[in-house]
Amino acid sequence: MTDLRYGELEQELRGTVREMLSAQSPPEQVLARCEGGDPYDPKLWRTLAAEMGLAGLAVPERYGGGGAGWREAAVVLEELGRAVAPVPYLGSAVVATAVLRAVDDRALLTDLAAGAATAALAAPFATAPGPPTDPTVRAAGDNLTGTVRGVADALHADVLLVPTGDGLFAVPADTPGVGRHPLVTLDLTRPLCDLSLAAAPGWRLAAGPESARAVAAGLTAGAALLASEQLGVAEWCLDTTVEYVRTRYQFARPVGSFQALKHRLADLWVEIAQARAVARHAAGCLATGDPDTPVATALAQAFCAPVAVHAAEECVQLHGGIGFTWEHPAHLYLKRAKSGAIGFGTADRHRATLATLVDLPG
Amino acid sequence: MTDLRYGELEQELRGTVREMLSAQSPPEQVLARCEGGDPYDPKLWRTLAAEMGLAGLAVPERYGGGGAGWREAAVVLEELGRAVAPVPYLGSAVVATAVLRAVDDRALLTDLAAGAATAALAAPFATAPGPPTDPTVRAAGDNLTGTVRGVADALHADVLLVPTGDGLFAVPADTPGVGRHPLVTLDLTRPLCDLSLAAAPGWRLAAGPESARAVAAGLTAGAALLASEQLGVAEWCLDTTVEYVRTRYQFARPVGSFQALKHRLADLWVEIAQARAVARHAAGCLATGDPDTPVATALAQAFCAPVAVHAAEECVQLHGGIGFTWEHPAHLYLKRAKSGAIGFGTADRHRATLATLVDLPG
Amino acid sequence: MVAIPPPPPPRPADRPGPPIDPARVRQLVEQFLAGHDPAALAPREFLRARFDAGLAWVHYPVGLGGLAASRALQPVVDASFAAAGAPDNEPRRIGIGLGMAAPTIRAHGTDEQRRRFLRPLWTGEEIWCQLFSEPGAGSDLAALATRAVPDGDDWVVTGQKVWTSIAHQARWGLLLARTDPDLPKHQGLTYFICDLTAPGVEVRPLRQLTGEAEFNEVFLTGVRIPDRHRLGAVGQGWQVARTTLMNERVAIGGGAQPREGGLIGVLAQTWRERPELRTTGLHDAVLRLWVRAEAARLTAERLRQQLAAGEPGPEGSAAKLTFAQLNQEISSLELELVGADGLQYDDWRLRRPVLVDFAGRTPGYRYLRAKGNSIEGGTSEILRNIIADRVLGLPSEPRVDTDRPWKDLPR
Amino acid sequence: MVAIPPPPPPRPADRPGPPIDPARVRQLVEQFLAGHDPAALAPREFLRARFDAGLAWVHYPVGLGGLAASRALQPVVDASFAAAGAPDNEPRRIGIGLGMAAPTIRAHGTDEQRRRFLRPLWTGEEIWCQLFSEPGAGSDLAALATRAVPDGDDWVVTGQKVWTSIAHQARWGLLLARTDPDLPKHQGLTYFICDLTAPGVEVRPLRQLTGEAEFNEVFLTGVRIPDRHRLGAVGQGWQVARTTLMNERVAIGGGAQPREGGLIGVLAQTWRERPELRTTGLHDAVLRLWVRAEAARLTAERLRQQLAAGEPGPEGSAAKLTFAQLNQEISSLELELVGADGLQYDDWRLRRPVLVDFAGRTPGYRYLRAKGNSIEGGTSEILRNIIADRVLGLPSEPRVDTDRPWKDLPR
Repeated sequence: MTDLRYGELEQELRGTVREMLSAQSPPEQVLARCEGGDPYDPKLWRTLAAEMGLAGLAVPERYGGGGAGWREAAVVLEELGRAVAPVPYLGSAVVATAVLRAVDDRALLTDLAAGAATAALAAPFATAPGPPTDPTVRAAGDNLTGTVRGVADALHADVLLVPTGDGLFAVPADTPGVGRHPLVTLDLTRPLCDLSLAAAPGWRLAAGPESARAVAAGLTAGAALLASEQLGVAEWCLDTTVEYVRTRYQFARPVGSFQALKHRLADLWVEIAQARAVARHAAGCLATGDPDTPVATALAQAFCAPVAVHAAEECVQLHGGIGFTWEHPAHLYLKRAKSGAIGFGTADRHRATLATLVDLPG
Repeated sequence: MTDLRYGELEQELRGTVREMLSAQSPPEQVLARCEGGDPYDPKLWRTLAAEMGLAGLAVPERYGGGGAGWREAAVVLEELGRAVAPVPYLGSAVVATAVLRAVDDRALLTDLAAGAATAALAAPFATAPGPPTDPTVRAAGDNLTGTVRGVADALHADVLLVPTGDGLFAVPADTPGVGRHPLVTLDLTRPLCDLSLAAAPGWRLAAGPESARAVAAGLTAGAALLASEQLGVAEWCLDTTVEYVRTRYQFARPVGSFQALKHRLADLWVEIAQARAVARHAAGCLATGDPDTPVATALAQAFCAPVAVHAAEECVQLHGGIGFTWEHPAHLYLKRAKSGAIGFGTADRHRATLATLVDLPG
Repeated sequence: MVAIPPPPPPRPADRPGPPIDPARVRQLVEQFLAGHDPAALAPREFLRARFDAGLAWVHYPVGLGGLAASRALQPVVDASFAAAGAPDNEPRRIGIGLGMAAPTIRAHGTDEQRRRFLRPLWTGEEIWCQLFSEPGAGSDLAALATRAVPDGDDWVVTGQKVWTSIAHQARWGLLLARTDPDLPKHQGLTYFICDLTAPGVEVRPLRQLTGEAEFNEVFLTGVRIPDRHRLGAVGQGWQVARTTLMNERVAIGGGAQPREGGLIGVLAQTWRERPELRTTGLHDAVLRLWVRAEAARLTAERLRQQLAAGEPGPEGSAAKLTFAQLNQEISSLELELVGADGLQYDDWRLRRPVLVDFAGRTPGYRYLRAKGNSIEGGTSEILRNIIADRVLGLPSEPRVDTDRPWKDLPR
Repeated sequence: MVAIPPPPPPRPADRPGPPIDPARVRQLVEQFLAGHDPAALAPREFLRARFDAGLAWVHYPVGLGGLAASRALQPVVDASFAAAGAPDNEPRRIGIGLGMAAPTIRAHGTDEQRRRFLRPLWTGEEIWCQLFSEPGAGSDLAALATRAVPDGDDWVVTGQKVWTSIAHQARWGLLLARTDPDLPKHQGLTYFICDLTAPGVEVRPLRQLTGEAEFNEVFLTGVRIPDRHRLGAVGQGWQVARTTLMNERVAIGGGAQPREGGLIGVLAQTWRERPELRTTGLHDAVLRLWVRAEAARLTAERLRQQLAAGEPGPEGSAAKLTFAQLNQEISSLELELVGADGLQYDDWRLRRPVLVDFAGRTPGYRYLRAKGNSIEGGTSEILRNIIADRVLGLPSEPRVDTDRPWKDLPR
């Protein structure tokens, strides 16, 4: 059984990240960035990736990374979720890093670890781990043509990792022939874009089955660790709601003293405690290459995604009118949670995966 | 749109039946009968069927029935559910009556209307309306051989209506060759038995498609009107629980003053109000031969059966320890509700039927 | 976003007129149309004339736009006018006036107030809004803090109101204000009609999580209201407000729905039209919601049949509760069903819609907007309280707020 | 069926002994076994000797069956004895003694009480039960009405207890009784050890809706209890009871489960073995429950890892809450899955089981028995209160029962 607790170093890491985020990127500031039309916070990302070295947590030490692995990255993601932080950590430090680890690409991993570059896997954010789908990009030599819709964390990436029928390619994002078309997204804090490639030049990272394996590794890492981000989202929602109902008076009582609310929040706390165990299990399996990883990942998405949504919905509802306003940041979490429930496949999709994995056929 | 209210005559009918039941068959007495091993209450049945003439409510007037139809029978069933009464009203006055109406059998309908005979359709209680299944009884001339498992309301019936591959037969239940083997049932108040027929002599009521149509009519009437019985079960559970939590003190307050319980009971009341509309719609459709009857029936079972179970479960839970005892009648309702949720097909089965009927294919 | 207090005691009915049947009412409409050609008259003139003919709301008293007839005749009148191509008063746009202000003024207004306000209200010349909720008084409306202090023949009002639909277009506001902070909270309130064009009234858009601003905040700073615009006696504000809120609830109860009316129809349509989205797991979820939506529809229909038969049931609060739950669950499932498409939104720019357009926008909009359904017009929590207390008769929770002076209550 | 009060303050630990490691403890077991052949000795003699050797519960003090060693060593000892084929004390049969009576006596008993009671408790020679709940005091345990009146060196006890497992086999009962009705309810209680063989004790089976009688009602009529069987000071009963109930909760938290341990495994097995029962709708329901059951299993595992690492978390109440919900939903779905088979039951005859056998009986039994999981050992409602108050720190509801004399409380 994986270790489901947080180690001392992980708790220290959490404290450092939380402190930095609450100083540099409180939710109110995220909201202000979203209103400005471009939520991406390059300064915050530089702090996280380059200065604190957190983009390289899962990069092997020989490439300048932390070598610490996915459990620690999961802790960072919990805090990023809690802060609904608009940085491409999941896309670059998790998904792209897992892809590049699978193909052992020294150069790019070294750049990622140093915070010198940001990478994104050119796959729709809604793609679940599983059998590869037909690539929408084709390669003619090293020139790639095609489109990929709804890609997360690619808008500000330096390098795109592009699956094609002919293997996996790296394409510098500012190369002529690469178009990035921002979408209006439900989740204001995780920008998506459509990618269009018109004979864009790149270089091959892997071919054949190795390419498919690398993509699968990226999607699995993304799905497994998104659960930790969702846990963080859920925790913020519960904590913020508890604080609000403690201090909001109606009928001359704190509304948090009404038993119906207390019971709902207790139920939510129970769910979140479970999501924590499930997310830790997924991160732990991923970190040790446990054969249970596919089950743990599907479980994580089938369980944690709905918990985050539930927490955000309760947060909006139990804030009453104020929770329904634009000015309160609760909606950022609601939108992040609901979009995250589609990212890397819906809970329904992951339950179907589990049916196969644990022999519960339909 | 069907009339979803209760008419004045229906309310009067309800009052009469309720009064009789509370005098002759309070739940405590039903429990005592169950403990004695044979819940069937012949005296109660005689009162209902013969003296009050309620077995013939849906029998045409020309055969001595009330000619009133299914809406009134549904009101009777609400009260029988509320009293968890151990009488074969659903099996004889609804299912068998609908079968016999479909074949227009004057002799048997006259007997049923007079309370001179009780009939049962020889089909498993769990059979849903729908395409006919392969009959488990075969006819050699007028002699029937085979078995039918888990038949409701047949143990004390005088006449069995037996579908075979060769048409629908009537078989006197006390004929040599008819074996009735009582089952130990989850629902203590609705006895089931396995029927075995060994060259049992009967007579044919209908052949070919008419036979299938008659069986379908019986099952549809049973499924549609079981919803009203379930409504009555749910109402008793809610009323009894409300009364209990009003008078049960813990922490020096009536437990019904705790908001979490209040909200749960409010939600339950909302569900039951919906079940009432749904059950009335089904009875109304059946009464008028509305083309919406198949949808209304499937809806009734998909909706009302789970409401009755929910109400009974809340009744047990909110009675605390006493609700978990044998001596409190709540469990009779729980068992009736849960078995009823299997009778005439589960909610899952009825949702699948709806998928076809309302064009929501899988 | 307010609690709904208990129903008001029945007010003595206005004198009933002579019995009128559908045929008679159709005849009256025909006579009116013979004298007032809708194609020739300006809409406003036509509507004024219709009001004066007693064909506005036939159950209102004669002289106030009605014929003192049965409310059941109103659909006959409306249908007759519609068939003749007559202009209507855009009832959805002036819903607060028609649904809440009019019954309140009718029930509690002086004759002068009824004469002054009802006609332009009905014709749509004057739009009304409701100034009840405050930042500190949502579910607990009776705790509101906006103060009204007498000064000569006027009242001087200062405070902040929120969740005010259509205030940016309204001429008049139904205002509930505190006139005596030393009394327990329900007793120190008085009800006013507030002129939104008066000095000291500032209306600011209040933006929702959908990006739209359907509502407003209204800041009142030393606003002078003449005493003749007081509705009901001083200190009787809560009783008057009951009339307003009861009618709000009835308005939310809404009209008859066909099968698959409402959001379930949107979901079912997507399911039918996009087979590539279907999975067995989602199929079950769609069917479960279809069943619940159809049950809710039949329940609303049953309530309507009861109301029509003069047997009002307590199902009104339940209908709103169910409506909110279903809207939220259906729109949530719809987003999951459309998957990748659900990651997008149509437009975050600040807009000022007067009506909510559930069907015309994206699944994401429906999901977000539906969140308001369990807050606006009485939260689902308050509705459950109402059902538990008034329908089921469950014992009250211990109360700590009803007997003490308002000014001493913790908040 | 009682509320769980807050955890007791830590009692000063018994003197720790010399540090002992797993190797040393294995050696001690080997030495013991060399002198006590389990095949040759009568089980009871063997167990007495094991107790006297300090190898019963190694974390207990020396002289009371232990070595004052770390609790973590106990599995090592148990495994070593099991490997040698030694008899055990049938721990599930004497669960209340081991899980509740022993820690309470250890923490609050006099030296004489500890010497008298712990040895036969551990060997299983004397069975214990718990006399706490009453018909009028379930969730509100502290409101209990059983009276204990001093009379010479004895107390005379009269009252009725319910939900008493194993009372029909027990020698001793942990009794909570009211010694001063004039004090507020928590303050007037005293804790006793009640001899169930004493005159005036009557044990009657209490039948459940499953048909079984797992529990008993215990009627106490003028039962004399010597003062030396009082546990803790007069009026300190509630504090002593906390120790009992805390340990009840830990006991319910239970042991490690493999994947698909518990009722989900029964459901999954039926699903796999009976493909003819499968439908697409039920498939989704089975998968949803599988996910929740696996999440609950991992959560319990995480709690165990934390406890083992000396970081107790507040997840204990949550685990019981989840266990009850899942058992109820899984068994409910199982009945629906088996359909026609679910209409039958195995046996309604009154039986007196000591342990609940979920897996060995029919789906109907599981469905019914699981209903008790949300009532026994603290209702789910009380557990939610505990989580809300103590874990989330939400404000208390207004209390009306804590400051007044018990005799004046409404009930």
